[in-house]
Amino acid sequence: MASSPLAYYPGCSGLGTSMEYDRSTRAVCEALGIPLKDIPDWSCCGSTPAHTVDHALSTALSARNLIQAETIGLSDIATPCPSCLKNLKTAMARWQDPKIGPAAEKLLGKSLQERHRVRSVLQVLYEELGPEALAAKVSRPLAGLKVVPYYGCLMTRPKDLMDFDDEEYPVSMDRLLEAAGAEVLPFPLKVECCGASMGIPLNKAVTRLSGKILELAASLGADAVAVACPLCQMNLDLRQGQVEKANHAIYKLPVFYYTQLLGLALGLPERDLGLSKLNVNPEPALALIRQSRPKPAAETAATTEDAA
Amino acid sequence: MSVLEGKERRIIGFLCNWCSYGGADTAGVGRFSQPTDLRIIRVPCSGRINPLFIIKALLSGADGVLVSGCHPRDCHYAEGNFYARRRLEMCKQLLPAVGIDPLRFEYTWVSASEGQRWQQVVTDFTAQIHQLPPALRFSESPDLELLRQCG
Amino acid sequence: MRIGVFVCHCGSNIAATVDSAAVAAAARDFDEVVFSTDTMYTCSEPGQTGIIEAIKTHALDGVVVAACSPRMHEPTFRRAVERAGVNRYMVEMANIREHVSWIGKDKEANTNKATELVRMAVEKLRLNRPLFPKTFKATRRVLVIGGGVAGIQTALDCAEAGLEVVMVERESTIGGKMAKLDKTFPTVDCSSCILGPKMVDVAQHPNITLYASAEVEAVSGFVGNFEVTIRKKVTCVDWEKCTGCGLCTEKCPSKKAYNRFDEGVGPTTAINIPFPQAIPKKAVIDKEFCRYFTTGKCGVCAKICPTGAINYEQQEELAQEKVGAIVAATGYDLFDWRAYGEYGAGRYPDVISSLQYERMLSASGPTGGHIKRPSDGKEPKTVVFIQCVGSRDASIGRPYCSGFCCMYTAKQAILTKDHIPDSQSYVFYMDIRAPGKAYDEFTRRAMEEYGAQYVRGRVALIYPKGDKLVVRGTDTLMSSQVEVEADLVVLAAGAEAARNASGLAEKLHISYDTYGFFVEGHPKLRPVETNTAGVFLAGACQGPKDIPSSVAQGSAAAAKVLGLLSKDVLESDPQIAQVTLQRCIGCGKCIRVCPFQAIRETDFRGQRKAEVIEAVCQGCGLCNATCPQGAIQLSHFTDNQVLAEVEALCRC
Amino acid sequence: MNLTELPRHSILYDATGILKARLLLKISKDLRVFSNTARLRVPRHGDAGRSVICADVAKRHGVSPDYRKGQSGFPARSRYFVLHCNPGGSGMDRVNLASSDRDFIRQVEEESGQTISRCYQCGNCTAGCPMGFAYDLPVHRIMRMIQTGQKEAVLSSKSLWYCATCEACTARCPNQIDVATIMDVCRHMARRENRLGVWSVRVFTRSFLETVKYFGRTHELGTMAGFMLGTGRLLTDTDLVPKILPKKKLALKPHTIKAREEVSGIFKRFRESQKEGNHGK
Repeated sequence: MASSPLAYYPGCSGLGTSMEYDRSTRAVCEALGIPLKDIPDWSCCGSTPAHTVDHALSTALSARNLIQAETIGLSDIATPCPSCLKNLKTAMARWQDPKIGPAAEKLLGKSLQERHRVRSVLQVLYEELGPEALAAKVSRPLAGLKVVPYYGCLMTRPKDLMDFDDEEYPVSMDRLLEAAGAEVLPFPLKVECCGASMGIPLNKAVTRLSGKILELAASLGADAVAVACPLCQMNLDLRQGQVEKANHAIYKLPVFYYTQLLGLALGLPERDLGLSKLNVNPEPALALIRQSRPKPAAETAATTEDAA
Repeated sequence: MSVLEGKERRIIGFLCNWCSYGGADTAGVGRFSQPTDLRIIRVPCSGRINPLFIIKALLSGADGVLVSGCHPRDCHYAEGNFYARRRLEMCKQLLPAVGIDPLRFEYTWVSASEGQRWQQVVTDFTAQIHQLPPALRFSESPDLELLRQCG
Repeated sequence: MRIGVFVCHCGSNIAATVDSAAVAAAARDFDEVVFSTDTMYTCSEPGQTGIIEAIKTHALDGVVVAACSPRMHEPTFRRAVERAGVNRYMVEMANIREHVSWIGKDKEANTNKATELVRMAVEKLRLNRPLFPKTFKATRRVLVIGGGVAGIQTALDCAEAGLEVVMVERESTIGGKMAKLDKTFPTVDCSSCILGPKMVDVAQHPNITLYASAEVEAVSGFVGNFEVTIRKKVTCVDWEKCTGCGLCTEKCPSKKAYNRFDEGVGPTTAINIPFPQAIPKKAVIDKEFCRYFTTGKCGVCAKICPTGAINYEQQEELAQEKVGAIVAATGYDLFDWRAYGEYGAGRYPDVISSLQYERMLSASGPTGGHIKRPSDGKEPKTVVFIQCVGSRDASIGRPYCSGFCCMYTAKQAILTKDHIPDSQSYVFYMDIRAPGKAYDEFTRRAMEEYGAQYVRGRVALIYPKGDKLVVRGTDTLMSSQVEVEADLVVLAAGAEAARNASGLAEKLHISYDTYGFFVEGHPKLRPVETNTAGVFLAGACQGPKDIPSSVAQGSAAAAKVLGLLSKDVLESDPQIAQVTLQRCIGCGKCIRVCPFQAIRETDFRGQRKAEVIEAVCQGCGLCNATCPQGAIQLSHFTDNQVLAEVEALCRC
Repeated sequence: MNLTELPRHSILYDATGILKARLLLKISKDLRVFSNTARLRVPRHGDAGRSVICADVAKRHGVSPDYRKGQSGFPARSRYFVLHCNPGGSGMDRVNLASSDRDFIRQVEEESGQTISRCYQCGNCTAGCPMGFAYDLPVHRIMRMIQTGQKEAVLSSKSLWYCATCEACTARCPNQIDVATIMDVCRHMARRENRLGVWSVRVFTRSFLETVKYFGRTHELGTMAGFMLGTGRLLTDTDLVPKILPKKKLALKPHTIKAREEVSGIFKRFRESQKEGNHGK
């Protein structure tokens, strides 16, 4: 496990619509002994809008944060948000591009010094800690909770850039949630697009695409969806009402950040996990979890094995 | 006649008959255009190549030497290219000792079916040699002049 | 030496970008060149006659031909000079076509380069000495590796012509992929009906020795005199005693063994005979599933076997065979489509490969010829076929077209309608490649008579929804996204080189391409030969091929073998290593590096010396480059000759 | 004149038809736009010149009587207005292959680092595209039109703006073409040429980046406000307000970073570089 702290990049939505993701991520990392240190005075990575306007602009906006991390002497960076992750990783790659790199450097007025390593918090938890070590720390297994893992379109692609898990059928979140005692259902649409930032300019995109995801999840008999992306969560959770209306359906599927679920399994107080911030009422799902009894460590390990 | 002044460099290729010479033929059959600098000497196997050939060529005024054989494990003579690999690598390491820029010598593996790869190899190596200053011609070599005076 | 130089125009192939006449003129100034000319087609009848006449007129004793690659026409010109009474090894070629005229358009640079290549050839020729081939006796037997339809054809053709044939097959039965097929395109005739009799012929032919469940372990020697070691794998059944009665397979309690012959569609027993028409019809125990081996107690088959053929303690055996020629007919394997994550990577039971589907269609297959979904055994009504899975896809390292998938998919679509009249097939394709006799008409029939809906586009995603599979693709001709809810998806998996083909190629000293397919001697003119004398190719081991092409190649390879072995003696290539005894210090380095054990130690007046075994030396020259004394020299590629070439290039 | 009596093949529109319709709606409140599908529909490129497809926004609107009457070919005082098309490179108009814009092809290749000729039109990009339903040109057709140098058609396509950059096309391309980057690059080119594209997407992008420019970080509420004001879609997502407000997630005040100027400087220099670039061209 990382003994020196990771430079933490919360991403803008962590201050707003996905504050529960940020909060639960910090709580879980603390409980698991993964020290995080915020990148000082971090700024927006530019997200999708920036790279659709210009690659040098997007690179400059993202690279600023890598340079900010350098100021505290850290080059191992973790972020919960896949969109930020992709932008930071792309910025590193494009910085080497003979055309974009110098243009970005001109815009930024600063230079990128180190070879950074940027990972998602999911990747850090999966690779540095691993499901087995997690299982050993679980005090309240999520037994009885049927959950579908939804990774979103950016977490694993493109393969060469993201360099993590299977591009079409990732399993890292599955394994972590299984280690937390949940029943993880095989979900074929793990990396399908939810409509992304089209929710505002073209609402139909979200009602259509998120609709497919929620519909399949419901038809599989899931109690909840676990996600790792703020935008996915917003589309599936906050906009679930819009989706239901457009598709004449009722799903009532709570959409948790996977970190919230891990936090529950680790026995962290619900307050620290921001469960009250969710839009679709999570209570029915939480009730299922509360029914389960705390288990001794040995038994927890056995559960994991079965699940694996 | 001579190497076209200013246009070409003197590049000598040693190619094994079974793979790389065939690969160069395949490139020709496919009309994959290449720089004209390279002159190819055919040998049965890359294992036939004595590093002395390479050094002799470079000392005699060749601007570059390119050796190409079958891919390792795919040698027509079972293991000739394994020996070649060892010798050629050693040769590359030794070149600075005789005052030759090691960039003037490369070895690679191209199979008889890899016409496009051969085109790439030739194009890249020729460009690499054009980056370097022209080698001293045989007659211009100061060492030789020195030798002649001594002799 | 009196040298003549002949510079070819090759029509416009050379003359378009090389001034052949100028090259010929420049060559007149080269040392010892007494005659030089340019000709339109040097390899043609008048061209060769021109060489012969020039030799006689100008008393030439060496010839340089500047034309195409020596890999193409060196033998032609060697025969030509021999007809004029000059030793055939007194010819050198300058490759001014493949290496000059075809790869550059700058005529000045090309002409200059061609002239230098001629100078190089002249300098080398000046050091050539006449060489005389030795003759040796050839073994009139042939080894056929692989018992698929191509190998079977080669074996039967050779055996009929009187050669002794040794056939080695990796599986426990011959028949290869064709034996697994239900019907064959474009005639829709029954595969086992046309292959079966040929398989029986192999078993019964007095000239054919069959090693099934065996692999080639090692090959040594050379054309005419190969020494082959064959490893007989453990079957735990004494095939001398086994009658193929099948009692053991009926009683075997382990009934969940992986069925290799049926591609995993339906299980088999741990002791099994792959299929009723198997040749040889002998039982084999799969140790991975046999209870005797997994639990230590069982032995039912041993008890029941009426001839006592079961032998759990059986050991591997090695057999030796001497042959004069080898035919590789090792076929192909199906691409493992699990590389496609978007098609479920094997997670969805109702997404199957084309060969699995073929087994389902087959009346002797695991479903008795009924199409059933693996998940629930139901008959599918909507079947989606996806072509180019593992073909024409650079992203998974398979950029080539497998050739036959378009046709077998059309056949499977037709058979689907035959089996389930109220079914609807959809075929996702990129291009329909049907260039054979009656092939395109066949694919049209699939559409017109059998109502298969062809959709031009790839499929991006398959996912299960309820008990259906949602297939999400494009119809590029409609320019729109399409979706089909299918009951069964059949992936037309492409062909790739047979498992461990490269390993066999290394044993045979033949080349293989990037994908593991064996490389033929010439892509057009030597399709079944290899660059290793005495080793030939047949069928899909050279590249994906359908049945007619494989059979044609099988016969072609047989013809080549028969041609080679029709003589009692063969000539050896005299371009081999020679030892200069005075220089040899007997260090033995050459003996150690020789890959063919062609050099031995000998005693010369009490001194240790190296001696080349002429019949064994292959002429690689490894010893030449190794010898610290320059005592061992490869004829026609001596140190002096290579250095003369280097000097010719550096001097000009 | 009754629109339903119009021959189906008589009305032309261009690829930005919907946008023009909307602009006109802003200008003139009593405007009626006709659609043969009787609902707002994004015109498909292949439809141009063949069928009547515009937006039926609201039957209660009248029509600007003499708007573009001269060009429309319809009687003056028509109650309907007709959007004119730019026939180049669309529909059944015969494309002159020799007029292929080679510079455009080269520019796309240069800026994206991709080889366009690698595309063999299998359609896998389109097959997996989640936003395909909103596109006027499917992705594989964009690729094809780049191959044939149809700059106008590509850069005026709405698809560029509806692309959600999910990269499914890139991930599944059998020829390893980074299709998503090509879409990105075409968008950049369209933007540099001041093409309007899809208004709502542009406004959203602008609103988002404005907040970044001013505060250093996005401000969700600010982005929304900018979008609503920019598009006039004042009711966007108002249904979500009662859901999100009690959660106290939306910060009213933006989170301004200390080094605000550093970020706004990036934007300033970017704008300057764009101006220079445009002048240079």
